[in-house]
Amino acid sequence: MTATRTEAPPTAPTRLADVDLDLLLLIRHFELSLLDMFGRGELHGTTHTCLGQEYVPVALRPLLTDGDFVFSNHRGHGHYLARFDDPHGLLAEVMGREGAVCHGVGGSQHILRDRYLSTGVQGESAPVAAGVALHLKRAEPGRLALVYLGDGTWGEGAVYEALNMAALWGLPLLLVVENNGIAQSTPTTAQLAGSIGGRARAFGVDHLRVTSTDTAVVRSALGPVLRRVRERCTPYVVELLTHRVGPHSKGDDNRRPDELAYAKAHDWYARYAEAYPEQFTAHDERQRAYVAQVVREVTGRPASRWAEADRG
Amino acid sequence: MTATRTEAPPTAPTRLADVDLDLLLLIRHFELSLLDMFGRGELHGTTHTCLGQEYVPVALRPLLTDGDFVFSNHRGHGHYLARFDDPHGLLAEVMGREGAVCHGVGGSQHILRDRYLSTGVQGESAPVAAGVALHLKRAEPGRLALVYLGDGTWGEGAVYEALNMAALWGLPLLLVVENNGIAQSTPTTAQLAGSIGGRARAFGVDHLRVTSTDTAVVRSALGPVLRRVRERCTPYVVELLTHRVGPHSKGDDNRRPDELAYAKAHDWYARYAEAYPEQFTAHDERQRAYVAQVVREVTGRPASRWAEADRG
Amino acid sequence: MAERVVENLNQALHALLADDPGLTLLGEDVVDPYGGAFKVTRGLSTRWPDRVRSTPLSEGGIVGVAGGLALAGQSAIVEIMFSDFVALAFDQILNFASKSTAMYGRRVPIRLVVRCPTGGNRGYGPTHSQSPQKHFVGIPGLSLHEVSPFHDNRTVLAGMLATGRPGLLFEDKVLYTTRMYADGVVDELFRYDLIGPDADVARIWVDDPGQADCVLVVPGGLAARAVSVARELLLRDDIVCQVLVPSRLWPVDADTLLPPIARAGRVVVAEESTAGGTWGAELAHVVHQRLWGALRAPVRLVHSADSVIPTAAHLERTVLVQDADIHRAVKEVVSGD
Amino acid sequence: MAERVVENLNQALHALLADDPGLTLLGEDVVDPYGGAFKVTRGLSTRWPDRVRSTPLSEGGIVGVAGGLALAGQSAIVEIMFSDFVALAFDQILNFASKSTAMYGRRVPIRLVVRCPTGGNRGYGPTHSQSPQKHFVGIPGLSLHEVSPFHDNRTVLAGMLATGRPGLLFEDKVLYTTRMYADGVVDELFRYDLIGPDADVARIWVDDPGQADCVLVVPGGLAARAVSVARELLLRDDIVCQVLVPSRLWPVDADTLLPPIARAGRVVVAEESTAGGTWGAELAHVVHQRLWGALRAPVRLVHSADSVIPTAAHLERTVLVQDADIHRAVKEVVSGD
Ligand SMILES: Cc1ncc(C[n+]2csc(CCOP(=O)(O)OP(=O)(O)O)c2C)c(N)n1
Ligand SMILES: Cc1ncc(C[n+]2csc(CCOP(=O)(O)OP(=O)(O)O)c2C)c(N)n1
Ligand SMILES: [Mg+2]
Ligand SMILES: [Mg+2]
Repeated sequence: MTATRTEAPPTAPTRLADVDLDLLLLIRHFELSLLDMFGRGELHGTTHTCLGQEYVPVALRPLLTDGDFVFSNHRGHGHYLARFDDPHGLLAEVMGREGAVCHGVGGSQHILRDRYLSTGVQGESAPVAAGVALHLKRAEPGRLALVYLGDGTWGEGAVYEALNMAALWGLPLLLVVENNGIAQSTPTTAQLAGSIGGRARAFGVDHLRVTSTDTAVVRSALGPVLRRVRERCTPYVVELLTHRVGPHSKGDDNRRPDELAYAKAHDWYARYAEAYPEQFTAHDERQRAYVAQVVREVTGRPASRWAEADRG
Repeated sequence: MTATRTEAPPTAPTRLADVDLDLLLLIRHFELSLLDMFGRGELHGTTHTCLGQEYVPVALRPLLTDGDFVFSNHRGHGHYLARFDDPHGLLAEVMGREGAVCHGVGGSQHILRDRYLSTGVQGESAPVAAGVALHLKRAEPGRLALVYLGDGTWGEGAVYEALNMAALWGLPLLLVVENNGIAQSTPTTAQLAGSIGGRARAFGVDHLRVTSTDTAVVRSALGPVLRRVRERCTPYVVELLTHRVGPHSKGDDNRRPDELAYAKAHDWYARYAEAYPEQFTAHDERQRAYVAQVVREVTGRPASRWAEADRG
Repeated sequence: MAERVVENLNQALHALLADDPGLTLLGEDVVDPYGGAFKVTRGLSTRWPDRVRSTPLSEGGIVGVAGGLALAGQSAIVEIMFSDFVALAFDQILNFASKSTAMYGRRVPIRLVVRCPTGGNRGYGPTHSQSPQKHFVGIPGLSLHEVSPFHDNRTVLAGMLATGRPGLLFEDKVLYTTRMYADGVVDELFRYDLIGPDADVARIWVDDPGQADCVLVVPGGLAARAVSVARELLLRDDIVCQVLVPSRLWPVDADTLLPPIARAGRVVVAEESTAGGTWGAELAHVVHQRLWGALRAPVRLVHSADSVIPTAAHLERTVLVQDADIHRAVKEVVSGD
Repeated sequence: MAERVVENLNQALHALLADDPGLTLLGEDVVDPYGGAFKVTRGLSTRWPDRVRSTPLSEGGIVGVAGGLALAGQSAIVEIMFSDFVALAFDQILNFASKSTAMYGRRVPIRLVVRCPTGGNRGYGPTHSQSPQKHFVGIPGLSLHEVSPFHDNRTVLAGMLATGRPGLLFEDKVLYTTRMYADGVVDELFRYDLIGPDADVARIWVDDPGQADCVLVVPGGLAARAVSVARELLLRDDIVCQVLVPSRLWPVDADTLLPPIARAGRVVVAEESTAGGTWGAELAHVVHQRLWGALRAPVRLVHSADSVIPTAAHLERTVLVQDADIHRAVKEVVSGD
């Protein structure tokens, strides 16, 4: 069964509590700073920002408990910041500085903290999360395993192997699909036949599609889904039609101007700024300044260390 | 779109042309002989017979041309015999005797002849067949690649990767699913969530389910499907609800008596014998005798040889 | 008479499931009454229906699920029906289970064993007869073990899980129906003991464990074949051959394996795998490095032919390592200097 | 100045697609304007939109499709975005493409190349930096090649396809932006030539190709590093080091590699991979077997640390092979006897 929440962008977005707005803006400025730093050659390696998609983990934040497992992916900074109030630890990880969540070993894509894990091979986490969900079902009923995955990741066979077992065994596995219409450079239409809803239903798994980018609307749509996953111990696929406002990683964006404009037009950031200028401006300034301070602070730290005893 | 042909077993099966009946019986007696020989310790290794499922390749036989590719699987003797009038070559392959299709190297599960191929890793052939279909689409329009696969094989992620590409690229790929309700020892309900129809549709691929075990009915249901695949250059999933009358391989069958009785009740063999005793008895005798003669002949042959130059 | 290897494995799994309520076993067709393609899991699901599960055909997915259980602090054992199909789980083993032990900047225990029925000589053909050990040699964080008729599998499996690192356990299919050795006795000529700090290496000797013309090192799947070759060498050729069978193939337990090799100065390593990037070549490298000067001849490796494994028995024999190949190798090494 | 390696590869692909209308190239994000994650495929899809295709994220599936094209008598090249993900195609490579060349009792040509951007030093982290060559060493029917700044990729790729056997081409990511060497000149001291029956091995020497204190064998990804070590050894330590860079790693071209090694009597093999079951260990085994007696020291292997590859540059350096490691190994081997 698929339901769709097709809120067309309302004239004004819902006014958010300060805590939500702050978190959205924290993620936004965190990501913008990373791109800046890459541009200035201050960062090494690669990174994938979630510009335009920040509202997804923010909407989910109060719906999750510390006992739930979250599996993030390559585009995971927002997922992390919504779970842990820790931009320092994350930035230190990306930069390889002291205080890094994983001592700089994992970097942007490979993070483990408590019940939060990300890794760099697309689709690989889906069966792993099913295994975690099997454990939760038996040992900690009411808790769930959430996997963030992109539309492109539905190309990987591992996703279907996981869905099948989750459905057969009634596992509390929630797949949160951030369908941003593109995978790296390839539009969804060129890499995904049929639909994500159909793919969920094919395994007898319920599916909800949410088109709104309004944190409050998304949250209220997802609330019942998470309750259901917990109470009925059943998998669920939630698909959020979202918009990647930035490049895939550092500067690689070959989309046409109209495609970029379309993504930008759906960006919650500008729309919220317009709707609630006063609230927005104050918080935006504060988070921008906060992130700038985090950047300064972390940049000043010495390189991370990786003790012999921690080398596995 | 799924259509179902739910012919409940008619009082009498359709009377078949001699050539079809002969082929059905040839396969039946070939498979029975193999089990016999295994029982007597005259065969080595393993084998999977298609007892009860013989009508599937027989129904398909006139719908295929030599230019089509056929990908068979572990349960492939019927597929082979319906394509090549060559019980000697196949038996020699299973026994490792002179005249073996693949010099005894491949054995029961690994056969290549012209545009017919089988191999032993479930699901692996689906993307390979998609590749072949891509070639056919470009170089030999009107031809198709057919993959036989069991219900259990839908557990493998490779199947979905293939379906996705076949749908995206409009490939003439026909998946023929012999859904016999079981995978080795595991009932379909314990290994397949949702449905095969749903899984096809999830990728925007049409699906037809056929419940009849009547060669003529199955053939007339499949005729338009193959035409469509050829003409529109589009993938298609055909699902045949069928019945494994024998063990998984040599003697491994732990099904309950009622399950076995159910499979037996759907066996075309007894039902055809009852409906057309005269035609049946004559042909049955003839094929039984023919297979016995093939067995005698091939058993008398020397061991196959594998020349140095053929070792890859 | 001692129990068969398949019974020893089955009892080991019974004991482990009884000991550890956090252990789950997954695999295709592992539940009763079928009890697995090779009957190794018989009776387990009857006692622990929730912890012993038959899965769909999804080798990659199953190993992923098991990795998830391990990540959640539990233990998991997966049966891959034929080790050839572990290729489908290569990513989960290489990039998830093994890496997760270290790539987050700290040790993360991953208690996971993937059991792999391995090897040929049963006429199952090219995709059901391989020896894939070599593809997994040298993956940081991963250990490789092989079942042998000398090593109790309860000890082996419990030890593997206790390391907190994922491991593969290769089980030569031909071994299943053969018997375990017991009480230090191989036959009327040969004795064995388990040596090394973890009693990991079985040493099979005649008369004096400190003396041999040649050392023959083999993984468990070739143990019985190696012993029969040693016997023949003794009786027919008057060559005293000591056989070493490590349970853990990787990391190589060099400290235990090298002293007997150094004493003999001659060593043959036999594997059923084709040549190229094998465990044997790696062991040879360690021997050459560390015993240079003490060796009377280079390490001699014995492999199957560089070929797919044909189905028909008479062809399979022309490809897979035979006793005669090992025999010849030892004789050449001993007479070569 | 000579072209960059990425340009050479790109031109090679242009030429191959132009030459062979039956060649298809598949991979994630390979079409224009993106032209592949490392821009190796730039411009190809604009010229051949039907034969150069971006695929879904489906590494196993893509290699399967390519195998199907090859089975149908065509040629196919697959780009795996990062070689770490080739783990997902392990089954298709091991059990379909390689086996199909032989397991049907006769030779079946499979013209398939899987291109694998490989290696670390770019800060991409543990799942995007590995050197997976060793997992594929010794698969019957499969050949392994590595891109080097000495070997023209058009020749290499055309040669691989012409064998009718599937092959993997490893491409060290650090190499892409460096320049090809040309005209036999490395720098003002070193010269190179291509030796062997297929001109497959690049030999880099100073003064006299027949004379060296030590031979250093490396795959293409380490070629530039090896050359700079050789230079330093000459200038700082007065050690004459000859560098050999085979384009084909497997099967090992022993007949070409062994004579120079025999002449020097000392050899170091360096790889970026972690130790264990590597190409280098295999080469060492061949050398020990065939040159026993001619060697002045055992073959010395240099590897990265037994570890995941960390992301941060300062940590990555502590794990991956450095010039200093190779330098030290050569000095030790030369001074050791
Ligand atoms: C198995 C695998 N293949 C390829 C990649 C390289 N890669 C990283 S992200 C990405 C695109 C993912 O697209 P999608 O799932 O839609 O996520 P998005 O980037 O749009 O958030 C690709 C191809 C990878 N990390 N893992
Ligand atoms: C990848 C893989 N996993 C497991 C097997 C072992 N195996 C062979 S047939 C089979 C069951 C297949 O069931 P299904 O697809 O329903 O076909 P059926 O046997 O019912 O015709 C299994 C598990 C295999 N050959 N390949
Ligand atoms: Mg996307
Ligand atoms: Mg079935």
